[in-house]
Amino acid sequence: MKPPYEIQRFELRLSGLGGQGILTLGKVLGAGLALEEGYFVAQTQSYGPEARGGASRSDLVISSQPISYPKPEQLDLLVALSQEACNQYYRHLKQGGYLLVDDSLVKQTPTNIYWGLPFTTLAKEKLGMVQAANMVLLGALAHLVPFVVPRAMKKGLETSLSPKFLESNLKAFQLGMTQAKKKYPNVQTQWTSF
Amino acid sequence: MKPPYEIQRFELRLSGLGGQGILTLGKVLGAGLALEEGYFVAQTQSYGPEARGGASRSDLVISSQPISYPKPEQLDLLVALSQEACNQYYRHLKQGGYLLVDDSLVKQTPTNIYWGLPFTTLAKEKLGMVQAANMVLLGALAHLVPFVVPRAMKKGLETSLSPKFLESNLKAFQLGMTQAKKKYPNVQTQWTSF
Amino acid sequence: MPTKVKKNHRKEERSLFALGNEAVVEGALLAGCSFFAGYPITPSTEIAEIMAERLPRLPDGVFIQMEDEIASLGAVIGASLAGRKSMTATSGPGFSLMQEHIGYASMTEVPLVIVNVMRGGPSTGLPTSPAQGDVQQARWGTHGDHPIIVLSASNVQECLDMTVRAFNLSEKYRSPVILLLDEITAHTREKIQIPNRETYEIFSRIKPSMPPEWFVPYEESMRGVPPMPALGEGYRFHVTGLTHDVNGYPTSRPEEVEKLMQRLFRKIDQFFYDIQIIEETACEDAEVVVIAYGCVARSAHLAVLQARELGTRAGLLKLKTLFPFPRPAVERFIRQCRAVIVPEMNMGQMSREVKRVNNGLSSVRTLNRIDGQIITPAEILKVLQKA
Amino acid sequence: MPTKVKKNHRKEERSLFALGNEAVVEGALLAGCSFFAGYPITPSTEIAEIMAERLPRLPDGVFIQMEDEIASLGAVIGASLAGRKSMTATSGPGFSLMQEHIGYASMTEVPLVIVNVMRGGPSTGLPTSPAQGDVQQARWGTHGDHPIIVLSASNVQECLDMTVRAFNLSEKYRSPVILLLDEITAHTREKIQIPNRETYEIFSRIKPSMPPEWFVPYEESMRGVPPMPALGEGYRFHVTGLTHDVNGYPTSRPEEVEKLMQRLFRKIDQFFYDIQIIEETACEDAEVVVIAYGCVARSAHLAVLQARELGTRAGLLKLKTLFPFPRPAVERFIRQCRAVIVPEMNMGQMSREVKRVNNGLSSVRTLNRIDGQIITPAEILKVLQKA
Amino acid sequence: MAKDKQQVVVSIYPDWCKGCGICAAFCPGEVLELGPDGKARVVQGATCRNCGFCEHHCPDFAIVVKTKRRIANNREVDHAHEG
Amino acid sequence: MAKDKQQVVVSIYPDWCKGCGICAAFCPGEVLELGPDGKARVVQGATCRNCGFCEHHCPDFAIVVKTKRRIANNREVDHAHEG
Amino acid sequence: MAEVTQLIHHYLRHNKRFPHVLCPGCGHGIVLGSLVRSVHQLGLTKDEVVLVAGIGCSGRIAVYVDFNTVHTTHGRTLTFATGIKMANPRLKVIAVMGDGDALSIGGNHFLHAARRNIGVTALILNNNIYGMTGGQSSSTTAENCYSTTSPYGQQEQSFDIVELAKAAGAPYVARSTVLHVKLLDRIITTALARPGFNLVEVLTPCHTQFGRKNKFKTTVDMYKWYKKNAIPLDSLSKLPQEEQNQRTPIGIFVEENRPSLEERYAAITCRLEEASK
Amino acid sequence: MAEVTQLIHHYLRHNKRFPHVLCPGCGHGIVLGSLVRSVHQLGLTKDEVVLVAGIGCSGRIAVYVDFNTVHTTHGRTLTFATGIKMANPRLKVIAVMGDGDALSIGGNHFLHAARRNIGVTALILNNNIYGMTGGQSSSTTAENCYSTTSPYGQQEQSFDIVELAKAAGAPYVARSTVLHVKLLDRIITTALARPGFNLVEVLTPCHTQFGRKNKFKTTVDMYKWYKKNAIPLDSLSKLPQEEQNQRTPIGIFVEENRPSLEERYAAITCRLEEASK
Ligand SMILES: Cc1ncc(C[n+]2csc(CCOP(=O)(O)OP(=O)(O)O)c2C)c(N)n1
Ligand SMILES: Cc1ncc(C[n+]2csc(CCOP(=O)(O)OP(=O)(O)O)c2C)c(N)n1
Ligand code: SF4
Ligand code: SF4
Ligand code: SF4
Ligand code: SF4
Ligand code: SF4
Ligand code: SF4
Ligand SMILES: [Mg+2]
Ligand SMILES: [Mg+2]
Repeated sequence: MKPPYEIQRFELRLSGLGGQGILTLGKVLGAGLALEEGYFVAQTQSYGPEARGGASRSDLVISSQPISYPKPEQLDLLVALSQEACNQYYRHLKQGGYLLVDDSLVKQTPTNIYWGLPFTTLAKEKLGMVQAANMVLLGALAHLVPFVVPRAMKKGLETSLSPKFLESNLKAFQLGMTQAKKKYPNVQTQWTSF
Repeated sequence: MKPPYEIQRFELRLSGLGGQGILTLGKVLGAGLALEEGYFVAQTQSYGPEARGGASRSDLVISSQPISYPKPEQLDLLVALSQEACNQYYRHLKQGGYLLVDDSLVKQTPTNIYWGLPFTTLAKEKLGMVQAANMVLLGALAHLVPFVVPRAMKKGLETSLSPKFLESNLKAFQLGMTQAKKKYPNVQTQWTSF
Repeated sequence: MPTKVKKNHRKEERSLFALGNEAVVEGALLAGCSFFAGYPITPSTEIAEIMAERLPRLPDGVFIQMEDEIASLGAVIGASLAGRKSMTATSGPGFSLMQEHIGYASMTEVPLVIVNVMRGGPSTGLPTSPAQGDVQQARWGTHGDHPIIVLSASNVQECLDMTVRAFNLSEKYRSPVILLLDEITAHTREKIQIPNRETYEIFSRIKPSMPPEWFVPYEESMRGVPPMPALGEGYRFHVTGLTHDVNGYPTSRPEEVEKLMQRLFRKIDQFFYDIQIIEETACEDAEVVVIAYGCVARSAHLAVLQARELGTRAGLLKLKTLFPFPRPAVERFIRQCRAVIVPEMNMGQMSREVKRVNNGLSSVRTLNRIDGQIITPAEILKVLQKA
Repeated sequence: MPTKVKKNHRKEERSLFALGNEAVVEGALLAGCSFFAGYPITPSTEIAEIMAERLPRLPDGVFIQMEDEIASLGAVIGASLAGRKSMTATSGPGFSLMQEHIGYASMTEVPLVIVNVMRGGPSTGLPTSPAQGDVQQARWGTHGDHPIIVLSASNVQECLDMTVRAFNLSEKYRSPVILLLDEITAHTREKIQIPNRETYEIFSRIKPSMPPEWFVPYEESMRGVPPMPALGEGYRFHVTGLTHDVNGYPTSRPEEVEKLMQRLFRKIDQFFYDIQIIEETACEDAEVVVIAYGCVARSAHLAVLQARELGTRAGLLKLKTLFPFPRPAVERFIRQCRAVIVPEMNMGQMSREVKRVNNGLSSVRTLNRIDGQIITPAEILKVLQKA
Repeated sequence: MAKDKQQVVVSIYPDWCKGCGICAAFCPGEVLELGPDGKARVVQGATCRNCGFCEHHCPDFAIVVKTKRRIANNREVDHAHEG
Repeated sequence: MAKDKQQVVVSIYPDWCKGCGICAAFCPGEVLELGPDGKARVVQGATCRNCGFCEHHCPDFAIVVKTKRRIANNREVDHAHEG
Repeated sequence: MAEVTQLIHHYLRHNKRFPHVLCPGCGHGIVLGSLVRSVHQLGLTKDEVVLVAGIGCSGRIAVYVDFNTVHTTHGRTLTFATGIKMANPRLKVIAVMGDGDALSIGGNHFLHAARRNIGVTALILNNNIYGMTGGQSSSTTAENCYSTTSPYGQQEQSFDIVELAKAAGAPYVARSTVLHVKLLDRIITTALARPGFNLVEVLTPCHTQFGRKNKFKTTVDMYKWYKKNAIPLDSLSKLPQEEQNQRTPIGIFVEENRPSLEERYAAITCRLEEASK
Repeated sequence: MAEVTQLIHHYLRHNKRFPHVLCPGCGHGIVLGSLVRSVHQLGLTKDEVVLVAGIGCSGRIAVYVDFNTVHTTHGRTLTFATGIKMANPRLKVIAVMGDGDALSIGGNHFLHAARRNIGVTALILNNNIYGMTGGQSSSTTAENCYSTTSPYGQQEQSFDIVELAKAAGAPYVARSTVLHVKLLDRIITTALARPGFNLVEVLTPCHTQFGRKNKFKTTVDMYKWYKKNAIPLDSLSKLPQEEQNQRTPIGIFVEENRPSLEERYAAITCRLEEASK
């Protein structure tokens, strides 16, 4: 299986607070890219006491080639679901890297160039379950990031989730994608290289 | 304090069975020679399960010079208080080395050239306490071995034993010395070198 | 709380996006491991947790959480004696507690696998940070001279492969095998390929093949590895951590002790080339070789590629067997190169070994970090360019 | 059952015909040790037994037999934190069990002395036979990189001297110190001189000398050794085996961790020449030098004298500090000699260190025995004459 | 135990409060509840019975119940703790 | 338990006997005593009550109490154990 | 009932960051509060108190409180405490341990400390789970409960800490929950005031690692469960037998006097000194 | 009562030298005899019995008897036994331990084995001393007794093994002395026949290391002391209270049924297999 895009080395960080489902999201995203799309993916995350309600972080390095160094060095994309995370990690973003925030939670962005969507509010208000914010985010990523192919992500969800939870998650995913498309219709063309 | 005899390196083994007081004897003899006479003495002994009633052994290396190697290599004098000990260790005796046995216990000596005295019988019959055999032996050594000076040994006993036990031990010591003198009056002249 | 897991007796090859620790479990099950005893400790805990879920689903799988690490390794030894392929997993403090039993397993020639996911430290140290500080301990942690096999892995697929390898070697040579991972390797998720159990080389201990009365449990032989019956199979033998004679009975007779010890060392020494596992990258014409293992080998890999691009003839020798030390391979590069570089997340534990065999032939450079952070490709590149 | 022992507060010098283990006790008491916790094990047991008799007779002496070796070292660390000079004694299996707490003491910089009387083994091995198999374990037995001081002694007087030395170094550098003896040295009786306590150099830990509010428990300093108050003295500090900042509070910030670790190593490294204790015999013009320690150094001593008589210019370098490895001294002879010989009652544990620093300069010969028997002068002489 | 409701003021340090809800769940006076920020807050201080439950059970030492007189007298001393 | 005194023979393997004296001290028939070599020996076999105490309590498995009939019948089999 | 919180603040380390690392609603913080109040009540100075703690969430409290604090190794707290007390019997030594710490890996030291009657107040913060490492079962996890290492329900019986302490010979044995904080204050204060080994078991909830996996929706539910389930020892016998088995008695189970090890040791030293005069 | 000794000989290893290394009169040999008779009585084959032993004089018996024998490390016998039993529940696993082995260093494993109810018959050969290492006190050395590490008399209380086993949850707890060999045979046989964890404490004399230091002239005196001192459990209550405290009860203290760990584990495996079908 040859992945559709040739990726040199793409470094992505999902960050926020414990309880926002960031670690799950990292796993799902990584599994989708690695198993369904055939990319090389190395996913790491924060462990330790912060995991109990403190800061939470999941990193993915994605490439079409085998990955030697598994940790991000300079982020291509930072996703921040909390103000602290945004403040703390922005400096790891490489020049020209992208920033995506939950703008219902991150009120002050360190730059004006960013994508913002209210994942948490969307999840709470449109779906009635705040825990689905991570899937809303995944949907948004599927629109915003060219190699995050919706079909693959959905397939990934299908194999990893029990039917009981599948439906609501797919709904959240769809919501995220739609909302992102609405707000940033032409975003995919912005990407120049991976 | 300069020791009276110049000793190159003299290797002595006391051997027999657990319960015969061999380990105590080794300590007393060693302490006397080292502390009272100023010789260098390295005393080692057997440990392990044999110590519970099995074979028992105490080795002394005695010298006027500091002792490097602390274990005997070729014995100058073997004292055997059991037949097994005599059989087992006789081959470690160096050519021209001396053998002293309790001839009430060791019935077959591997050579005809040996000293024999019935320490155990003496202790039992003359002193009424079989445990004193080791002190009888010490007395005999004080006669038989030139550098085992009676005065020093007695002094050693005095400092190491509580008054309660001292008298009977000195009596045993005296007995051994007398008996040895009686049986081997001129033995000390036999020694050519140490 | 677990939900259903599909049948475990998979015959077909499949892939998984898995943690290093998860890959260890997959490797162990593939190798035929059916017994795990352990005690939780970060960052190895997932191994126990996944085993707790998987083993009870196997027809003969046993998972047991013991009261501590001493007990864990005790139970693993017991299970192995009873015929099971057995393992435990732990991290620094727990590994220190296991030392007495590692010596016992070595002396009694009990096959088993211990995974030690290294974390920062000494002592409680940095429970959630990576390090490579237990390398010399893996070799020398127990008292008395003893042979041991120590392996390592630097990515998730290797976690699986080397776990299988660890079981194979332990069964083949009746020796405890230690697999040293680091927090990064154990906690990275990557895609792994789980091979088909039928096509993969799996080794199991050789059983005696004579009537019990003729069985001499620790008899000398060319291979030096005595066949090993399970307890209760009809070969009633004695197992003891005391020095023992060929019948297994305690002895302190020097000639018997000597024979035992020589055989224990010989059985590992003479199969050195079977045990030595290394991997070379860009080494043929290399003038400078980086010798690395574990997660640092990944940084080194990138650094070597970058150095090549910048015109340095660099190579990477990745050690997957740490002990017995892969001396021949290392010596080859010592002869070939003007410098070898040993980057490590410790104060220089493998570089000692390299220096020991160097004999003044090459220049041995070290690069050490002990602050809980991985050594980056850039750091290695810098040393490479100066070497 | 004990009979009377005379007053312990002797001021005058005296001599004793004592076991090596007994000399350890004399040395410890002389150095000011007032706390012993231990668990019996051959061949170290006499140390505990004599302590059990002596300590309760001192006004502040505490002897306690704990439930195992882990507990013993735990209690010793506790007592040292409470201000006592403290020690324990053990042998192989017990030493293996102590490894976790050795790392803790190293990390928390708790002064204490551990005597390990080596017996044959790995595992239960040869409980009543001598060996030198725990040398590398003493250096590397606990997990994670850590500094440690390891001493040894080869005769009864040295047992006393080196015990005092061990306490002095541990107090001076706030470090656990391991004194490695062997069964022969521990179980030989010889005359020892017990020096007058007043005239002997005795070092005690430095206490803080500022008001408590200004006390920073692990502050950086030139010496690298922070002053150490006792628990309850008014300086309320936090002790932890986690990596900690200068205040003693847990931290995982790389720069703080790095500083801590560097200081721990530096405080030993920079006082290397104070810690290195060696003894040379007939070395000035030697062409072949035997490097030995423990009981084997005695055999080597005789062998060297004999070799000289036979015309070989032999010398003896006796190591009393094993770690940090006395590299400068060894390197001197590597340069000077055509060969160095390292006889050991193990498979070659110190010879590894010698080879590591040899760098091809000299020829390093080994002579090893692991059958529970001492290496004799004759054996060494043979190698000497061929070298 | 003093039960003079008029005398007490309940205050919470939101920085230390982790919003576990224990105080609110067991407060006999229904004085407390969790606010929209997830932290405890006083909703009807007047009904406080000064029973001390909340102070004794807050795992984060984030609730202070003070008698008014005390507040008046010890303003400065207390201030240090509130800073 | 058979108590027919006539029927039994008590024998001791001196090689295995360590002379602890337990058998002699507790034998209700006063059958046994420690000899001059420190080993147990039978002094009055006739009074043996075949109570089994000695066999059950010899820590060294050095005493055998056999009924005479058994001895006659099983000579060969037993022989192996006595060899 | 005034000044409760300020009092606690007074004993906290002012150079440490708060709030502490424990999860929302974790009962360990309540125990810390109770301990501080007890120390205060007895008029002990901060300097004479040594708090020795094990590894686990419970042990984490050592870093926050302004006593002499020693954060030891997992399971070995009581061995350090024994050394400290024997070295300086004037110190008030408090050992804080988790259930895993005290009874899984550390069970032996617990028995021996009780047997020796060493002068230590031992607090076991029993949350029936390994909190710190992420929710594995401990030896006090009840049968059929779920944990990450008992995904099919715990198949092993659990310890009754009180029974063990009694059998090992502890002269003072008491139990409370963090909800019953008056009792808790009382038994800790009593324990601290007594010589010798005094055991206090505190039932404390861990919603993060235990509650979630075992049908407790919130941490508050766990406190409610204590309210329903715990029963004062003297009320227990009034219940019908089968109900007795369902409930957890709290209160003081043993309260006896016997000389502590450090006292006995001092007596020996004295005797020997007399004899040698 | 015939063929007692020959029977034992039949179970001894014929390629080992006898007499064994134990001291004259050491009770450990009597326990070995009793164990062999019990195995024989139950018709167990030599092959299905695994004897796991600790380090100590007691552990030495493992080498002499013709079962599957594992001589482990000091204090850890029950951990090996647990692994063996879980790995192969068909084996009859017997753990032989000294008092130091089982309760000093090994106390924790003892508690946990009892709690888990793992299928092991645990024999503790309690001679109240460390025999093998030369007479140091153990945690069962009675107060005021002398040993090489308590030269001024033992200052620590001693364990009551039976109480500990009960508190830890052992379903079968019994005690005998080596003098009461009929009882010993009976309780060992019963223990061997039961599933789960079964504890047998055997009081056995060590004259060499304990008796000599504590006013027993000969080993026989120690047996006489058992005769005088031990009392069947059911006769105990008939004595006046103060005399009760002087005497050591022997007999069966607990005899209950509860499923063993290996049985429960098998049930889980079964359940899961059913569910996955
Ligand atoms: C020797 C060792 N083994 C394992 C660990 C890992 N570990 C840290 S805390 C802990 C258990 C914590 O449980 P508990 O004692 O009940 O405390 P809690 O966190 O629940 O308060 C474990 C197993 C360790 N630090 N050291
Ligand atoms: C880890 C360890 N510590 C100490 C020892 C030394 N040791 C051997 S046996 C023993 C105690 C023996 O006492 P016990 O268990 O009561 O058995 P007994 O000899 O009395 O039958 C000790 C401490 C050891 N082998 N291993
Ligand atoms: S109890 Fe404390 S932490 Fe919990 S909600 Fe109330 S104030 Fe906040
Ligand atoms: S003191 Fe009592 S009534 Fe007042 S707020 Fe607190 S819990 Fe409620
Ligand atoms: S009981 Fe046995 S060993 Fe003891 S004296 Fe009698 S026969 Fe000999
Ligand atoms: S069977 Fe009884 S009566 Fe006969 S010898 Fe033995 S103990 Fe004495
Ligand atoms: S994990 Fe449990 S024990 Fe640990 S802090 Fe959270 S609630 Fe408390
Ligand atoms: S020392 Fe004691 S326990 Fe050991 S064999 Fe001798 S009598 Fe038995
Ligand atoms: Mg807990
Ligand atoms: Mg014992």
